[in-house]
Amino acid sequence: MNKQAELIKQISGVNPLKCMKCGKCSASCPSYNEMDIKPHQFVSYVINEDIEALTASKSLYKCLSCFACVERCPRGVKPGKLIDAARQVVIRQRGQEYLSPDEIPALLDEETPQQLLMSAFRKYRR
Amino acid sequence: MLKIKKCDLAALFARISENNDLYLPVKTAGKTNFAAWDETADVDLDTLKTVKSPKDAFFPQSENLYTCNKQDGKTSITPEKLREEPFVLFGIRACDVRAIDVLDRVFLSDPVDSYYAARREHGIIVSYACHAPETSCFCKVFGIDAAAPEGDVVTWMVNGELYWDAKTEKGALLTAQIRDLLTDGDAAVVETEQAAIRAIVEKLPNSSLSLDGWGAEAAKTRFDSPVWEQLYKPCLACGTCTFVCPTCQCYDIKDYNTGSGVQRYRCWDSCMYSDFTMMAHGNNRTSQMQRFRQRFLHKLAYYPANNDGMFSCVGCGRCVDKCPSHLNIVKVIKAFEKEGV
Amino acid sequence: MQKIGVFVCHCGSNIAATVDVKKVVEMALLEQGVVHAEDYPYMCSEAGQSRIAAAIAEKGLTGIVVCSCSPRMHEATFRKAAERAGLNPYMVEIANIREHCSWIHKDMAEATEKATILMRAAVAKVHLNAPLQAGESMVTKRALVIGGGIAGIQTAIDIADAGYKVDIVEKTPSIGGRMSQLDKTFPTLDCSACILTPKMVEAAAHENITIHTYSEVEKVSGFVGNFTVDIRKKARYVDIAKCTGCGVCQEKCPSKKIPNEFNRGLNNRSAIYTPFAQAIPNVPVIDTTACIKFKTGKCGVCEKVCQAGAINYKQQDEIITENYGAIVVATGFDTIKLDQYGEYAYGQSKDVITSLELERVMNAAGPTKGHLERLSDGKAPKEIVFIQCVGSRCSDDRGKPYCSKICCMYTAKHAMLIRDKYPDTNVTVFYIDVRTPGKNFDEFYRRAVEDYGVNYIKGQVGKVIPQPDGSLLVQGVDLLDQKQILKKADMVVLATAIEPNTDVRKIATMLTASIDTNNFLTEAHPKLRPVESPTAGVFLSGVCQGPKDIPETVAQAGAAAVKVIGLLAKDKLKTNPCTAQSDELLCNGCSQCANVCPYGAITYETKLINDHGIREDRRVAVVNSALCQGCGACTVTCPSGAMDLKGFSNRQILAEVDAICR
Amino acid sequence: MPINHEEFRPTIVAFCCNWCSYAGADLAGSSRLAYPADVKIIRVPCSCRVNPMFILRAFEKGADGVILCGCHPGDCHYSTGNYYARRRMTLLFSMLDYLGVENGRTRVEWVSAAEGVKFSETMNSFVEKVRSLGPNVRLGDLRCKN
Amino acid sequence: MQELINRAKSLLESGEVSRVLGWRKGETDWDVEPAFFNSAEELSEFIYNGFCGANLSKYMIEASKLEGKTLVFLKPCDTYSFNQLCKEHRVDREKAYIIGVGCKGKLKIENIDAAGILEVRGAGYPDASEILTVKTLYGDREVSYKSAMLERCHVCKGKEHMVYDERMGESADTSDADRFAEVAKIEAMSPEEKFAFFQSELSKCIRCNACRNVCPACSCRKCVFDSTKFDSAQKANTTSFEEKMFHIIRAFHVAGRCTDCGECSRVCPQGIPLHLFNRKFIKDINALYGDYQAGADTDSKGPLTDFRLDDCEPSIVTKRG
Repeated sequence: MNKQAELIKQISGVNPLKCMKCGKCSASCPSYNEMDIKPHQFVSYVINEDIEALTASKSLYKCLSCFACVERCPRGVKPGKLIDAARQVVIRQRGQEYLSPDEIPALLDEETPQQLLMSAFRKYRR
Repeated sequence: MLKIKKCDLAALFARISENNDLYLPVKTAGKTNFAAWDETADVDLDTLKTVKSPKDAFFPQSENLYTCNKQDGKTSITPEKLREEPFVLFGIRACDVRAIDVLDRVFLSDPVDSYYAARREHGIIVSYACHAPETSCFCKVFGIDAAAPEGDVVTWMVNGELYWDAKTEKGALLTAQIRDLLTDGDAAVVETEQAAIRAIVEKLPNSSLSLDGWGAEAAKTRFDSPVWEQLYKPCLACGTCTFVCPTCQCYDIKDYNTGSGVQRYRCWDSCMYSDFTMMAHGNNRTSQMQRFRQRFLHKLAYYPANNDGMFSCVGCGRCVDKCPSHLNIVKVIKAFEKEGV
Repeated sequence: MQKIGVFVCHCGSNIAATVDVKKVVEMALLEQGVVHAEDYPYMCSEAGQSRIAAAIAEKGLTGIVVCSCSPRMHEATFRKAAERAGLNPYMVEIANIREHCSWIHKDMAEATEKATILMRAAVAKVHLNAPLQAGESMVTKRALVIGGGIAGIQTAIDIADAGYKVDIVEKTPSIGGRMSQLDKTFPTLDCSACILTPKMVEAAAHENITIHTYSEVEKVSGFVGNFTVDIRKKARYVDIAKCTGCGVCQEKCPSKKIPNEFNRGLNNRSAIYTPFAQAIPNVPVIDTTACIKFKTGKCGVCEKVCQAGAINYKQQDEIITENYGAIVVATGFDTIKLDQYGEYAYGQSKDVITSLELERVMNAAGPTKGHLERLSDGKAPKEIVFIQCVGSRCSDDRGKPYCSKICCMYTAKHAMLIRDKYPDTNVTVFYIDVRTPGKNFDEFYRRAVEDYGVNYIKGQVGKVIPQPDGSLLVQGVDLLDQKQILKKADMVVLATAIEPNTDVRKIATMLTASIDTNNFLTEAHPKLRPVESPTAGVFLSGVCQGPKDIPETVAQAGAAAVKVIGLLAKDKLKTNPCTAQSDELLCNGCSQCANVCPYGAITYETKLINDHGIREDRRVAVVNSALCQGCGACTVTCPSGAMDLKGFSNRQILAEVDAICR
Repeated sequence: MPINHEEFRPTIVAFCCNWCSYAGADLAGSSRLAYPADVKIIRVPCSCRVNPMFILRAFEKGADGVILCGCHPGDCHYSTGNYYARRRMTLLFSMLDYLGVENGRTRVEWVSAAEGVKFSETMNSFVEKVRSLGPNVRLGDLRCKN
Repeated sequence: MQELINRAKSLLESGEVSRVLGWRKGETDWDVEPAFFNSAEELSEFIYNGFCGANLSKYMIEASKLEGKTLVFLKPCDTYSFNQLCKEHRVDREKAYIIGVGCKGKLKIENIDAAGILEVRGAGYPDASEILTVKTLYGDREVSYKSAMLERCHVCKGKEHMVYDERMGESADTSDADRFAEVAKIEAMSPEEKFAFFQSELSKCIRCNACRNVCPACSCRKCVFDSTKFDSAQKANTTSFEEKMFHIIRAFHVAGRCTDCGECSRVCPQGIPLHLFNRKFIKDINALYGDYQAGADTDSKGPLTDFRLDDCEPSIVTKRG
């Protein structure tokens, strides 16, 4: 069993086996053309435990965290959560460059959703 | 005559329990009953009557007789162990001591009840005089002296001191175990207290109850009396009177399925219950009047007939206090006295 | 003392692979009263059953425990086997060691231990079983069909042809149902009306069929063979006997702005209306919510123009009560609401429509007279996108978890018909899977692709965006090409999921028939009794049981009819002997049990009771075992334990509890 | 998941109505949806057949948890049975809670014939809950503990 | 009291009633017993005083089987029990002539220091006084009437009779406590505290069945705990489980039917507050299914033989913590 695949499943709370490969995620994705691994493929990468390729993918940083795929997925697979989890795995691996908690409040924008903020942290700290 | 200060009783109890299990009146959730002593027990010698009589110590409300187990298709029977360790019953009143006498005649006569006999053999009775008898008491009627109970040891509480008087060999042995805690006491103090107690007893409304007409012959003369029909009506057929009574000795034997086997146990039964002595064909007493009559004739006629005229009531008055409908043996006796039959 | 035989089934390897059946047999022999125990590969087989019979004969067994699959599967089989061997069938108990044990546990020791405990519980129960005799009840030789669509019509005709009276109750003003709304049918492309209308006429003309249109089932009581049903015949305000169906009233009616239900609201109808031209009966009804006469008291045009004098504003709802021996539910389906699917812009753009709406658009009697046109501007669409699985196969609460089954085929049909009639129009279908199991189905789909050039794209649509120019931008994905697609379309058709008619819940409650979480009626057995409801005497026909196409519906309708005929052919029925029973000696006559009885099966009598020698008149409960269905509600309400349930008695259940907990 | 025989294995009695929940359990079985073997099912015609006495009896004889499964309200095969069961069990469970019996030991769950998954999930979560509570000591007969 | 006797006498003499069900004088003031009186002479022993707590409704079950009407004296709270028994067809309204008798709170002798009591003054009817004077063998003492009242009188249901043919005497609403305060207090305890509390109370139970046999709702001809049919017969509490089993099941069987008459707590020889069980059910029923008073009428559906489609789920027990 691949530890990182398990970690991704655990962080995201997603069961990739529920995917029926309808492609609605990819159909909904505004960053589709920017991605090397497409949203509907995230699932099979996790199932196949091809995590190295996934974490090396630029898709991680192309995802806008708009959550259209999460909203529209008819099977509750939520590829956006998977990719977010994959990003987190990368950050945990790297394990540095933490932002001090004290610095955060000053950086907050009232208008920005917290969740977006979090994914932005993960995304742009390459 | 020996004595010990009331404030030293805890030490006394601790000492007794070193070599014996100790049972004495303990207050739990507002009510006083006989219970095993430990450091945390709220010992209550002031309450005149425990709710349940101390007969439990010799004849428990429920006791296992033997256990059958089935394992791998084989059945084994394990009888319950008989009592082998000594125990002390402390603070038992005159009426309740006499009640044990009543039970003895049932359980120790042939065939001897081995469970009861073992407990009697190992039990030491430390009785305690009644310093403030109540209106419901009528032990005097049965020749019991509330001021001078029977027992292996008799005790009195006078002016904050417990007077201790061993009466039997068992009592002497117990006294020897605790002798260093006791000092010599003046018998005269006790005698004065006894006189005071007896004076109160004289004033009790039921002390002069007449037992004329009761005894063996009542079974014939009073069985068909119309008085019963009048008396039983309020009876709810609960078993309160029988369960608080120090002399009621009926029991039922039942089986309990433990899953891995069967425990055969006995528990108190009550002649007030509609299923008392229920047999396959039905019940030999079909109405509550008959059950009611059974109880009182047993106390006042059948038992005396089989036991040299000894009544199986000791006048403790618990039924007088506890009957939900306020029926009791005093009312029965008085009703017949009034009717003259 | 019972002599009990325990029979442990291997079910091939279904049980034996996980449960040590030999060990269960060995443990059974240690149980009190068990005089025989054996295992066999297939207890339910002929050979297995004869082993049971042999053991009954040889060992004089008085009770049997079969450790096998669920009692819902083979309890009846083993009871019959026992009966043939001379044992009362109710002396048989099943220990479910397959569904409840071997199939869910992997560890052999653990599963064997559990199987042993389940066996013990069944042995403990069978010790207390008593032989039960089924009672008898009469059968009313008349059937009720609820729903007048193709399922209901077919069932009714088949029953009626066998010589039994049938009533159809249809909620709308005409029979015909969903099929009457369809244009063409797959895979033959014949006209729906052409094949349905003769059936409707046949039903209407049949001497054994009575049709109650514009009527609803109000109340159901009784039980198999003896149902009593109240039917509310809603007031039409038009006398069926007098109306000639000339249609003048509808023409003259001044209130004409009411969305036409038959055309899915795509055009309007008048307040007095017949849903469609071929309606049966061809008698209009007045929609009182829209009728000016009913709203204001003035108007009365229809009454004036009716030469037959059929209009009667004073008509009242009428409740008729009929007795039936059997009831068939054929309540059909509707498409789901799309409120939660904002991404498809349904409701935002008139040019996004459901497939059922497309049927009406393509139908010559529909709102566009059969011309394919955009509902927004009436222009002919040049680019049409079909989106599959809208709301089907959806595990979230927006849609339905099941496959609606018919969409793949009707979409192929629509695509083909459009390409045939309008070769200039491009048709694109976004699909997840194309499911075409059925006779000539895949050939049909391939024809759409190969002969008609329909563009099938494996992938889904994420969003439909209405454009300022009135067109629709469809954002989808082609999973095989790995390309996201942005496609301009003139019309988008949604293959909307179907769901059981919303009224089915109410009807199921009245019938005490169970329904699943999707509101489909539950069948008595998913494979072996697919047209029967678990409630005796209630049968299922059509989509109310699960998604079906027309041929399947008709086949099931016929099957349901056969079951009904089989029931009505009997003069008497054996009743369930597992009914409640009151112990007169213990009964207080307090009436609490009657308060909770859903069947009114408990009444009270004053009887002379001899209670162990005491004789007195007592008010005691009496159970009518023909009415009692054996739920047991009364048994718990009874404080004295006088009320008990045969077959599931207090002592039996307690014995099972004891056996499990020991 | 491998079974650790060292851990506390509770005894769980599940009363299942014949029409919905027992069928739901069958479906869980035919769908191979595992749940612990600690659960033993007793078939009753309807959830309203379950007498509080049965539940107390199970605890008396050593059960650590008792769960009652019936048709969803509105779906009772007998129309109304589960409504009565719902009131009875609510009051009984409230009383047990009042007496200081851990309220996690009792549960009512509505499981339809179609909900094999729910049945399995319910049993898994219930067993887990009862395991976390440990053996039932507050409501058992000492004679049955050996 | 004399008016009650006079009225009873005239009803007996007119033949309107065949017997009178009331209370008979005992050896002492508090030793009064429920009794049937068949003649005017017997009525000389009739008494009605502050110790007439016994609820006579249940005796009407047997009285309903007798020829002719029975005159029964019912206090306001007793009438609830009578109604409930009527609803369950256990008593016959036609066989009863009910005199709704006034009540200003009834006394419990245990609440007056019982040692050697000979006489209690001020406990009579209708002159229930503020202060009771108690004559004892060990000197006289005084106690307030309120402090000597039965528990149930502190949560009095009111002075109105729910059913009667005529009323005599004045009543007073003696409630001065919140009916559910004790229950709420226990509910607020931790599970350990709750368990300890009930364990200590119930361990006193001697299974004398006084609570059951006095209870007007426990009117079964044969109790399940006596019946061999149910496999549940018990005569003694062999282990602590059986105490709980008995009291839980008993409370459950009377749930929705118990009028909260308080007889169980009145008669318990061990002073177990048995009303806490029944009142817990009443509190839950009121909170979850709407206020319901058993015995307020003879035709409403009891809460356990009724339901609403939107009743709460049993999980509410866990949720409310």
